[in-house]
Amino acid sequence: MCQRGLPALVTLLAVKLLEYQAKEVLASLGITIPPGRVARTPEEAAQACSVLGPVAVKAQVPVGGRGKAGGIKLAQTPEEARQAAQRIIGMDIKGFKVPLVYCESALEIEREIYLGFTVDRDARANILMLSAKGGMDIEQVAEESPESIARLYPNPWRGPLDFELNGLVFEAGLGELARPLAAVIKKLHRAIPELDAVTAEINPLVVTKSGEVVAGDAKLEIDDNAAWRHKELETRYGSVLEGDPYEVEAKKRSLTYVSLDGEVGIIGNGAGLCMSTLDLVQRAGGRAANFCDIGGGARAEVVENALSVILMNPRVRGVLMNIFGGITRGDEVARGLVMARNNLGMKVPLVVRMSGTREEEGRAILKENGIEPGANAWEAAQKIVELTRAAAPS
Amino acid sequence: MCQRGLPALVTLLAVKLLEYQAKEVLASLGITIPPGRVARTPEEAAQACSVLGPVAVKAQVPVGGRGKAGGIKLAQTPEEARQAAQRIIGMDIKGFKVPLVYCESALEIEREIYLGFTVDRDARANILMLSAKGGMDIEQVAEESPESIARLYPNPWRGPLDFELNGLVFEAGLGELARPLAAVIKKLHRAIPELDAVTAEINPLVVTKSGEVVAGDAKLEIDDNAAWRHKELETRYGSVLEGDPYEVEAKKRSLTYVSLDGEVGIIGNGAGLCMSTLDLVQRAGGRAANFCDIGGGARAEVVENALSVILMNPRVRGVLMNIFGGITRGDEVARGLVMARNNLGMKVPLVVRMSGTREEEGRAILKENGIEPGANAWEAAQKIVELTRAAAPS
Amino acid sequence: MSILLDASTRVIVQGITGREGSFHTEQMQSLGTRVVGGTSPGKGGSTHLGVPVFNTVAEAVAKTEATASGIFVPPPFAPDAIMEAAAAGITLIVCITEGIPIQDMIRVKDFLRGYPAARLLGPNCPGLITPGVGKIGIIPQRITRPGHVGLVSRSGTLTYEVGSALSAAGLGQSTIVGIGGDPVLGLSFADVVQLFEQDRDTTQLVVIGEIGGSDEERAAELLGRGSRLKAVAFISGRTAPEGKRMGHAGAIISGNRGTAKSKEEAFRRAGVAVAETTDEIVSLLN
Amino acid sequence: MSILLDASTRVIVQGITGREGSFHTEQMQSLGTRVVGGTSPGKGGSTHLGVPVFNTVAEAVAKTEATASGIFVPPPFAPDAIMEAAAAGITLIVCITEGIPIQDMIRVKDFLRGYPAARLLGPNCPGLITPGVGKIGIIPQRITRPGHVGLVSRSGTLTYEVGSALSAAGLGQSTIVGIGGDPVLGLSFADVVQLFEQDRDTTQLVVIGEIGGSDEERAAELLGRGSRLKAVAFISGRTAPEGKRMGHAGAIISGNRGTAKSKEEAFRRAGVAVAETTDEIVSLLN
Repeated sequence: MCQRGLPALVTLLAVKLLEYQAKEVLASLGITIPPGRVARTPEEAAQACSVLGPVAVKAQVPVGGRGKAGGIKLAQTPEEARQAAQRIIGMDIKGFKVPLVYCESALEIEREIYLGFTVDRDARANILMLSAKGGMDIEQVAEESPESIARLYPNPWRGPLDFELNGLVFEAGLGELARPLAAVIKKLHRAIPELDAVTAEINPLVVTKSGEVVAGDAKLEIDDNAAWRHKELETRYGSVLEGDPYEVEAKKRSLTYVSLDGEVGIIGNGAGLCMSTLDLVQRAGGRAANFCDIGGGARAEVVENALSVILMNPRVRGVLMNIFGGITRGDEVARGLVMARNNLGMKVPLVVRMSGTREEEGRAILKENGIEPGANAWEAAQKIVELTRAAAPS
Repeated sequence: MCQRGLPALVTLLAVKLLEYQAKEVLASLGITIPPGRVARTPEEAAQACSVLGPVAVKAQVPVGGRGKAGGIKLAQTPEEARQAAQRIIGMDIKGFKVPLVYCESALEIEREIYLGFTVDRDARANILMLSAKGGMDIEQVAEESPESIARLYPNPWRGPLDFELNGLVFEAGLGELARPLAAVIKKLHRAIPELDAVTAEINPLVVTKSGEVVAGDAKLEIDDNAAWRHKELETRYGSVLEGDPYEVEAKKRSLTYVSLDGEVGIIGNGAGLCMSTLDLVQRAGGRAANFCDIGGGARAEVVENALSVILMNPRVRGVLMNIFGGITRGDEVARGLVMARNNLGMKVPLVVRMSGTREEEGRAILKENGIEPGANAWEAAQKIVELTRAAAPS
Repeated sequence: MSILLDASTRVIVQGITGREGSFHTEQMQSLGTRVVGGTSPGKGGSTHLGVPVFNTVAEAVAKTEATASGIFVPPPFAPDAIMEAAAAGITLIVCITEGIPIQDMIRVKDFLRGYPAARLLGPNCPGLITPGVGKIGIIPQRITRPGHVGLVSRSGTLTYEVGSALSAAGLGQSTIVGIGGDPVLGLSFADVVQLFEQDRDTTQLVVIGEIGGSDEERAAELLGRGSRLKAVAFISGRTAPEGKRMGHAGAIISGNRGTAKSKEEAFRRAGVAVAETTDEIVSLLN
Repeated sequence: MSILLDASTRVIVQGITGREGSFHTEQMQSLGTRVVGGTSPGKGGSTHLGVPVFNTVAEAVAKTEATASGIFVPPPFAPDAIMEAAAAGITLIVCITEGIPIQDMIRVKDFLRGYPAARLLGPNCPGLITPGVGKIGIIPQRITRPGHVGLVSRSGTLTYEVGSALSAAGLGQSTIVGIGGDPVLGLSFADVVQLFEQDRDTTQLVVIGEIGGSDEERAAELLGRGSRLKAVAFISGRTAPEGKRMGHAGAIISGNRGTAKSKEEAFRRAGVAVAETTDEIVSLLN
């Protein structure tokens, strides 16, 4: 339960569903999606095309920009679909190795609309957004003509009311589609109370030549903190997320962990402290290998878990641990650290900066076991950077 | 859609479900009910008992007080169940002929609780009520120790919140049952948003010797005005209501009609006008045979429908029609009236008092067809009472 | 002068292009009511009955500066129409629509708490009329006559009956207000009585109540605390039988209130004359 | 003197009988905080840590006249606990609980609009401490020292770090407030800065922000409009990489705001000194 997010610009720690998963969820909310099939091999893609006819073969990765990266190809025939899948599966898109593709019938597009919601943390509310300028470059639209994106803050208990949706649709200049759009928005909004969605986007929301309103693409993020009340989603989609192997491993162990490019492994408690530790390492001339927040109330086993995931990464040449205890108790952290180091047969340098609740007991345990606690955070950062430089292969 | 209720003390025009129907609905909301079976014949009651073991055989009528009227009997054996059903089916309870019985397993009762909600029209809100003094005489409890009934006005968009339910349960002195009771109340409350229930009661809500919380009896009234969004309920239970044959017939024809004991048939438009017409007839020394409000915007076919239902009642010796037109148009009413009188071959006296929109056109039509419109309501009431006296068999 | 509606009130009609909306807008216009526009989603930009039609109430308010609205839309859409009007800043919302589900109205009433300036009249009401000036709703002008009697009623047709009798007797009205017959209402008797109390041009008051609820009792209490108005009350339903009742929940909360007797006694206690028939109202006022 | 919490504040603890609740109530008591009771449904009537336990907050408030509450209950129950406290009339609600679903908090924030007197601190925050007087939450007394620096922070542990440094340098604190790290929060930086502005005993201010959201920018704007406080700001996350992003919705609403750079620039524009490391904070204050 006690996962703290890296409060980066993404701002929310969420389970990001793959496109085909998001579409399954949208369909369960009553939104129309194009016919499609998942393919894990080129052969399955060819089969999908022979059933569905001409398809788009789309890489399934939890990150945007796959189109530009070559992750979407059109296929007219099963043979073309096979070749497209061959090229896409296994491809690397922004650090994610593509595990499978989604083969989807091509739509006869009349027009493309943008529809989405997310949490506006400044407003402490959800915001619904609708624009007639749907398609790939909605961020550019937002910058160049923000007025062309109609916005609505639905009351969280009532949900969006009919007149509010009517106003939103007319404001977006889509009045002639008022009824079907209001219906789709209401269905999409159900993902908030029913699934604890924190972001959902249908871009494009396609109006077909025959007048149907269909989800052309779908992005859906579910609040990690609410996972306990959506066990069915977790069982269904929880294990499908692929990408950075250390992040996947950390997720299995319920750690808040993000892989970075450097060589200094970092463990901290509290997102702010952890981030400022990253900042200090960079200031001292080093580069962090990860962000790992073991949170408040962290116990011995959590510390061991964190350390073992960090040490899986062969780039790591040293570990800096920065603990300031409020709920977290120094003696427990120290015990976990000693146990972990022993269990893991740790070979790279370890610098520990520990302060706060039961700090003396913690330091005593570290000293007994031959680990020298650092004096303060800045000195600890300088020390680990120095030690990792020495340890680095020349 | 345009049914206006007799705003009597019941205050709400609602579809009253029979006990077994209400229990089916409660079960669909997740509330535990005892095992039971519907029996339309003594034989079916015997079969039910042979499957269920000892049962209570209970008359199914949409009115309270059936226990005192002899409508509930305990049966230990199939033969006893057969005899009980024999006696109960067809029995008259407060004007309702019992169409069927419900055979239900007896509960091992540890304690009985009262739980209910209704619309508090003064507060313009729903009120939830809970009392440790469950059982037959809750109205007496309300009079003698109103403080023993805990009350809560849940917000209609949010529903009852956990802390509000917790407070309600402790206020009722039922704190040791806080969790199971809060769960049952939440489920019962779902009948408001999901079914447009306007009244629901579980009395007694039984705590069994094994600690289960079970609905011992159930009363459920659904808002007639919301029938259009609960077609499934209407199809399932709409035709089962039995009782006064004229009311049943009126319901089929979507009329707002209540049978009374007198000999003067009454048609009015608007509940207030209709009620004041009843008052005038009584003041003139007569007694009304019914209340029948044809509502605003009433058309010719509605008038004919109303008249034909009223004339089905052989007690009716004359009809007084009191129409003051706002939306209702005098010419349409008059046309409907003439057509109805002709179609129905009406033999009893008819006095019409008509005023308002297109009153002149309406009166002209009546005169053309030999019906004399009354001058004002009081004179019209005196006239019909006089005419029905003359028509009465001596 | 009048309450709620005067010659300067700018009125829109929600559902202006519908059958009922069109018919009654024309009636309102023929009376001199200042109808400045209407709404009908999808028909924005057009003109109907000589006034502009808008897609939303917000747009209508922005363009016409309307402060009052009459709602003539079917029951499934009326609750939303009320909320839209309040959210757009309309301060007098008159909902004629009959047959709105009770639970919808309970939600609407809660929504309106967020818009304390918005007054709702109805639903299931005939609206209001200021004789010789204008009306919002369906009260026939023919039964009215300008004057100094304030008339407030739960009933539609009974109001017309009493209005006719008053007018025929030379007792003109300042404003006639039909609060509506539904269990869950906007303005109550007490609210309207208070407005009449503050209207210098109203000198007499007629209250037409019905059995059920306690709104009449509350208005009586208010009048009993001292009033400058000469008042008469009439309650219909004296002979109505108690409804056939299944549960006890209603009885628990209403106790002995809500009967014709309870209401008549409340008015008498407050020093208000009680008419036994509608005909008596006129004689008691004179 | 201090903001939000002084020697007269009567405090209850929601979840007082739990493991965390018990541990921190003892800590709070040992500091001199006036803990007058606690809640734990089903344990009403008993005594725990020398204070009475109640079944509901309403009862606790009625019996103890508490005005502040610390919440130590697990995430599934914490949103309800916050609403219960507000509805019972508590005016300072400190929610320590970490891991509350965002949509729950959005609903809670809307609920709190109905209780404008109720101030929520958190959730996912360390609470607040007025050194030498008392605390609600988990900030260790050891890092504090009575004085005149107001300290407000989004982070928990970083606050302790900075508090320690200030105390070691002889810079005592009036009150330390941790507003919490969640996306949807109660009191904002600007709210707390405004309180410090009005506290005569606070002369200096430290703001410890993080990347994400615009709360720091708003506090900077407020300080830029004129402040009597000598202020220093620190933002953590300068080197944090932009998160891997799927959709565009977040970018549409946040634009260029939310970065460490944007926040630091906002403070500089407002004439507030910006520390590059936590160590610099102390030197910039002197």
